[in-house]
Amino acid sequence: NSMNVRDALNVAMEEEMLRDESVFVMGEEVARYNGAYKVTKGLLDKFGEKRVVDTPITEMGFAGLAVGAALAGLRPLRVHDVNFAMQAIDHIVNSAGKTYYMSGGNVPCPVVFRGPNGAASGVAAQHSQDYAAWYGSIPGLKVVSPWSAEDCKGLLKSAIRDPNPVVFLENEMMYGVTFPMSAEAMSDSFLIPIGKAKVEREGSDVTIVAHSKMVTHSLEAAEILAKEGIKAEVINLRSIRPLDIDTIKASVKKTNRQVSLDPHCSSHSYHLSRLLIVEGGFPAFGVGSEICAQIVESEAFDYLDAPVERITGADVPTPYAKILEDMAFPDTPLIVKVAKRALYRAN
Amino acid sequence: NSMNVRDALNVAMEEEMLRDESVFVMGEEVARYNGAYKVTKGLLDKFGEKRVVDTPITEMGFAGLAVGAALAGLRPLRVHDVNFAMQAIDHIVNSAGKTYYMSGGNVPCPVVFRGPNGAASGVAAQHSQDYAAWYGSIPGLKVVSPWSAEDCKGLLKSAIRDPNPVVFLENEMMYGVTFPMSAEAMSDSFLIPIGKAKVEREGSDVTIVAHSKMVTHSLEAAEILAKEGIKAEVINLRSIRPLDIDTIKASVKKTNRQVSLDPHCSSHSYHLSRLLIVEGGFPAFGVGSEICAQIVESEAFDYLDAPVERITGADVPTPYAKILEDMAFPDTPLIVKVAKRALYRAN
Amino acid sequence: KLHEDSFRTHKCDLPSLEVQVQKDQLLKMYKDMQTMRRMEMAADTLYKAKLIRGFCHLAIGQASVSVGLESGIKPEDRVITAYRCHPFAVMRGGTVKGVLAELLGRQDGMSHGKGGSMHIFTPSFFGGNGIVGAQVPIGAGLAFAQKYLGHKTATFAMYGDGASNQGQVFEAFNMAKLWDLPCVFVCENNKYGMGTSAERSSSNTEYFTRGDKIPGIQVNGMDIIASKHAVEFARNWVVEGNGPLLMEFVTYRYGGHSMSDPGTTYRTREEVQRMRSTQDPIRGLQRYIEDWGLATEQELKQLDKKAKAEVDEAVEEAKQSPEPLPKDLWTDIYYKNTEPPSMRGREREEVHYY
Amino acid sequence: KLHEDSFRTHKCDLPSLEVQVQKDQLLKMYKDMQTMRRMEMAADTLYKAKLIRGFCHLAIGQASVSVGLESGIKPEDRVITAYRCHPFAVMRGGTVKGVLAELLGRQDGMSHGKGGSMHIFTPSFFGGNGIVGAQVPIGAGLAFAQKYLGHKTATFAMYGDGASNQGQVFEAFNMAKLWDLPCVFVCENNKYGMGTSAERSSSNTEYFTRGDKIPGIQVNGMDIIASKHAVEFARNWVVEGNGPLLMEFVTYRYGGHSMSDPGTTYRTREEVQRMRSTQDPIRGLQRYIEDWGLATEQELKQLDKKAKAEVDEAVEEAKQSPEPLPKDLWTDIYYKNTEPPSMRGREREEVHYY
Ligand SMILES: Cc1ncc(C[n+]2csc(CCOP(=O)(O)OP(=O)(O)O)c2C)c(N)n1
Ligand SMILES: Cc1ncc(C[n+]2csc(CCOP(=O)(O)OP(=O)(O)O)c2C)c(N)n1
Ligand SMILES: [Mg+2]
Ligand SMILES: [Mg+2]
Repeated sequence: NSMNVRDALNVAMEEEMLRDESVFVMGEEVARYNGAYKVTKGLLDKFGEKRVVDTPITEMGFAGLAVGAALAGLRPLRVHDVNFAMQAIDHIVNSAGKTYYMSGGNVPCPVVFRGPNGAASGVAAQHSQDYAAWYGSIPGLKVVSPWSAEDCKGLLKSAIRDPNPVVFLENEMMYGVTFPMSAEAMSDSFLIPIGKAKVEREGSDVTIVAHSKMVTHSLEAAEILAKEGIKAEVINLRSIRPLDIDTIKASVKKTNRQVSLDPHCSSHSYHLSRLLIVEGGFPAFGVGSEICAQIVESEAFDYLDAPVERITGADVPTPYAKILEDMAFPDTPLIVKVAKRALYRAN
Repeated sequence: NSMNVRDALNVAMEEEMLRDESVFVMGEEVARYNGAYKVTKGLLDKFGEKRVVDTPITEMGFAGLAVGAALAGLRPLRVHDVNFAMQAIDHIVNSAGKTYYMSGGNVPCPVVFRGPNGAASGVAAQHSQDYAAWYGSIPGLKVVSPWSAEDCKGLLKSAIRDPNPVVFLENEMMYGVTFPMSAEAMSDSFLIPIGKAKVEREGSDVTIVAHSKMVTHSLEAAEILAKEGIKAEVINLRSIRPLDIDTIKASVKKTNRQVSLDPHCSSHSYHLSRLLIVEGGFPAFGVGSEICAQIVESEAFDYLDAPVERITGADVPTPYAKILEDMAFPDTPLIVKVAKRALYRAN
Repeated sequence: KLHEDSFRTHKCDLPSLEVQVQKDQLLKMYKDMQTMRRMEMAADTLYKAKLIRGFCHLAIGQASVSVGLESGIKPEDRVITAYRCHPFAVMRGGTVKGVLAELLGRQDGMSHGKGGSMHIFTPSFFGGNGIVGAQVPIGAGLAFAQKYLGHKTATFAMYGDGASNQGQVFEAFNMAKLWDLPCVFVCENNKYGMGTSAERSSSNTEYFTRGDKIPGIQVNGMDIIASKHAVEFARNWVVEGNGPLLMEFVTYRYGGHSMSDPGTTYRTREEVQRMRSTQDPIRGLQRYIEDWGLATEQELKQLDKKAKAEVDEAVEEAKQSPEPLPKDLWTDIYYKNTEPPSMRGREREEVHYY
Repeated sequence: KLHEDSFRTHKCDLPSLEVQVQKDQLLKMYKDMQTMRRMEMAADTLYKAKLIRGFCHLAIGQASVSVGLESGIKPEDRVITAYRCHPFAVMRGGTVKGVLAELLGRQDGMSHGKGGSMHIFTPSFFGGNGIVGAQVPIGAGLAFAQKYLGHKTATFAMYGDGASNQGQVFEAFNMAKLWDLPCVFVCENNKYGMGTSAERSSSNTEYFTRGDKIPGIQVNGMDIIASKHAVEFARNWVVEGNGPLLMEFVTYRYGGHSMSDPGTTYRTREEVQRMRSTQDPIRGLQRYIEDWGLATEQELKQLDKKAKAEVDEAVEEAKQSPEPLPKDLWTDIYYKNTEPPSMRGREREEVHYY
């Protein structure tokens, strides 16, 4: 069995809409147009205009409207290109993210904001914003960044059932990618818990943590490294908030290797860097920064003795021309290069 | 000579408006009301309605309008409570921050967005957002977070003269605080370069990095530590983007102290943690995370051998009740406590 | 029969000026308005005694809006407003004590001390919102849910003359009209948004006409009988499936914008004095009651006293309420039992485990 | 004399239907429209050949708006629009080659390959903006600057029928009216915003009436002479200090929303065919020219050929233009000489020092 990411998202929505009458989908072009990226294809036909609602191009207004519907007991799945979510961000953070707390627990807000996040190909600076770290900084929100079809199905279903506001960050470039699906994942009761990372590939030499499309590149890099005898462990973060630092710490402890530099002094050993964090967003104040800080302030720090490596988008507004764009985002060879450097095997 | 922060900001605007006809102030309540926090007091009388413009409560609209005026060659100083800037953030990031790049350098956007940022007292969750890290993540913006009256004057003047869009993050609780002002700082040609941190207090035992109001707490903590013989160096970041990591690195190298743990093995030495980062914003994906990551990935890492300590706002929406609010933000005793812990002198 | 100039309308017929009101109801409204005013005055006192912190926005002068609204709607209807929310919170099922305890930041506060003055909720009242204008599309969403669920109820989404210029208000209008949501958009025009007069913020100050294709009605918001009647009219309009309606209460705030604003730099003392002496909603209702011989001055004085006593008692009770406990810092961030394993405090050793 | 139904107005008088046009001007407009259409068709071809990436929005069918606008305004006026911007960029001082090279991501692109299809600027044209609606308040800001500087010029802020529902558009209207800015807000109503028809996005589809107190004029945007005339009327209106004006061009896009949309799922092929055959702006102008005997079909064919040749040449030149250099990644983030000491690339060793 296999499925692409687009279909996995589509099925997740369909299953949850069948299960729960209070779930509805609302967004620009979600109904008649089948979604700007065709992710909501067929839902209008199946559920009608009441539950699949095309909105005007009014991000702020319909984000607020979705929040209101959620406060009143519905479970809105608000879809839109997360790139335009900056117009709606006040509602996502201030209305959805804070109301439960401000009301002293009286008013929950079960709403999901989903849509493509981050850069696509050739769409330039205004259409390439990665919000993982921004939303990730807000207590009260849950923030999910799935990678595979399985992730998308299981996490979106969990997000819809979650009584908290969830921001669900997809990647346009992944929509068409097909993944194997286990029988379990095909079932309509398949859920993935929000807040747990997944070790996608086990390894003992170096830990590579990534989310979204960067998991693909990291796995490709692991494959290449394996050919050279380096066993990389690849962790798919899945969730940005809560951030599953325990899984990362466990991996770092495992991939740590003690190297004795001074044979005459047994107590003097040297720990090599074993942690790479790969993300597609801007480097500063990003996902990698936070993971690095949490590792450094934890006991896992003792297992590291050289720089944690952050591999990120470049610190530039996304350029249009391909040659420049290619320089602005991480790819497989770059991960390989940095991994080797971290292992002092630079070539 | 002394001046409070409010007056320093006021004088900075006045001087720049006198110097350059194209500078104007626009925002809610900036003219007749003299500013919601009285920072623009007297400017209307001095410069008239043309250059001190009260706007409707339309953050998004007038942010866009200010950007347009800047693209057309004016130098707007758009004032507003940065807490409401989420409504305007699309213009700050996408219109102001990216246009110069997207236009291939054809269209600069010299606009300043200034106003109170972060928590004030007793204003609860929706009025307490700290945007330092969010804006700090955007290439194309400069982000300033001043502390003292001198900072405010010199940096605001620089921001107004800067040909790039600048976000100027003030702190409401600092407006009434008075600082000494040097003769130089009183002069109308006083400028502080954006992008340089300032060592506010020299010390050799531990480095405390802070910005905005947390500089006050850090200096107070340094004072208390000094009584116990601990010499803390306090760095006032001043600028979030560019981030002056060099000044921090230099300090870390200086406050590092080698401790020999095993007298029988001279090559085996142990470096103590010497870096505390203090900020008022949420912990995750924050200013401290980024500084920590940059230190860890630099050669300064070799001078650290225990956790870098981040002291931040708690990871909760800001509560209203004082007893809870007090638990949500760092204060002087907390900095003292963590500094001592870092130095293994916990009491 | 109401005054000729109680209403003006836009794209819809005027409600009739003939109204039937019951004595009991009028006396209740009188008493409620007195209670609301007393409560706000108590807040004023507590603020000045530094027992209330931060922003505190009082609705003194606007009592006929909150009380008039409540008297015209049903308990199942929904209301949402901005930060100037205390009377609505009480009228919609809260208590004076609950509001005051919230302002004091106590456990018995309606948001258990976490929300403060601007964030108070009941099952049919959705706050208490601090971001100007944001409550309006949220209100449209409440109405969306009412329609979705097939409830024959209405939402009243309140906003100020200042807020009326927020783009998202127009976005909400457009969607509500496109989808015929049972939403009454209510502009509480108290003439100022902070220090900016309506004329200086709004290119059209006839707020009831600003909904484009949405009909509108303007009401003398200082006349509580007109207010109640207009609210009933509006409720019927939207519940009967005519789509949304705009409603403008022309009213006035006697005090400053919030406790830190003396409220006298951008308007004259005479203006405030004139409104107080000629337009006061409580005195207005008193006149109706006395003219119609429904109660004597003496009887009304009794109600005044009762209102005062109730509020005084609520103040005392609120002051008795304990402060939140340190552990409360960590609750209500996420829905119970769906929290992350732990949340971080201010430094790495301050961690709360669930 | 224009058709009776060329214009409709709201809160202002109709422009006269008598217009004077010069032969040269008409032929130039004809040629320009042909060139714009050829350029867009060339972009279509290049896109299909995978030489253009990402989003690409063409304005085929709407040529009389861009050309009509330019023929009615002055070089010192300012124009801003959304992502459907290629013809405006050329008409406002750019070149076909510059636009196409931008689409190809080359050094000779008007934004040196950094902006792509949606982000092209000239000294009097401010893009080329990707966020729907955002350009409207920016446009009001351009007008604000014109007024501030005492320039007797106008800004034309363009937006679509879909964008018209964005709240910030209303915010811009309100400020422009409050401050009498010399801004013409221009709704290019091409009947659809992506796959959503005007009726499904807008509770009022008479876009020229949506400015509340701001007067408006609706123009047959497929008639370039009417368009030009209306633009002149609008420009005069705002430059003479009457405050802002709304203007609606009723037009049509022949193709899909962007290159990835076939444009046939939400409207019928017949509808597109009917617009093409009965309303085409180029054929319409051709009819005027031929009816008035200003040029023969033969002469017009010559102009067609010239347009085609120019565009073909521009395509070739654009293709010759080199790609940006790696070092260009780092320029234009900050104004020259005001950069930080360095900027970080994708990992710690990829650092660019200024
Ligand atoms: C988005 C936003 N901008 C600005 C503010 C600051 N602010 C709070 S109240 C207010 C005035 C609102 O006036 P109005 O809508 O007339 O309501 P009133 O206070 O008169 O009840 C302003 C500007 C805010 N809270 N939110
Ligand atoms: C804020 C925002 N929301 C959504 C989009 C995606 N989007 C791009 S174009 C478009 C349709 C706009 O329609 P209209 O304003 O009628 O302009 P037209 O394409 O017809 O020229 C949409 C929804 C966007 N770019 N920005
Ligand atoms: Mg008001
Ligand atoms: Mg359109």
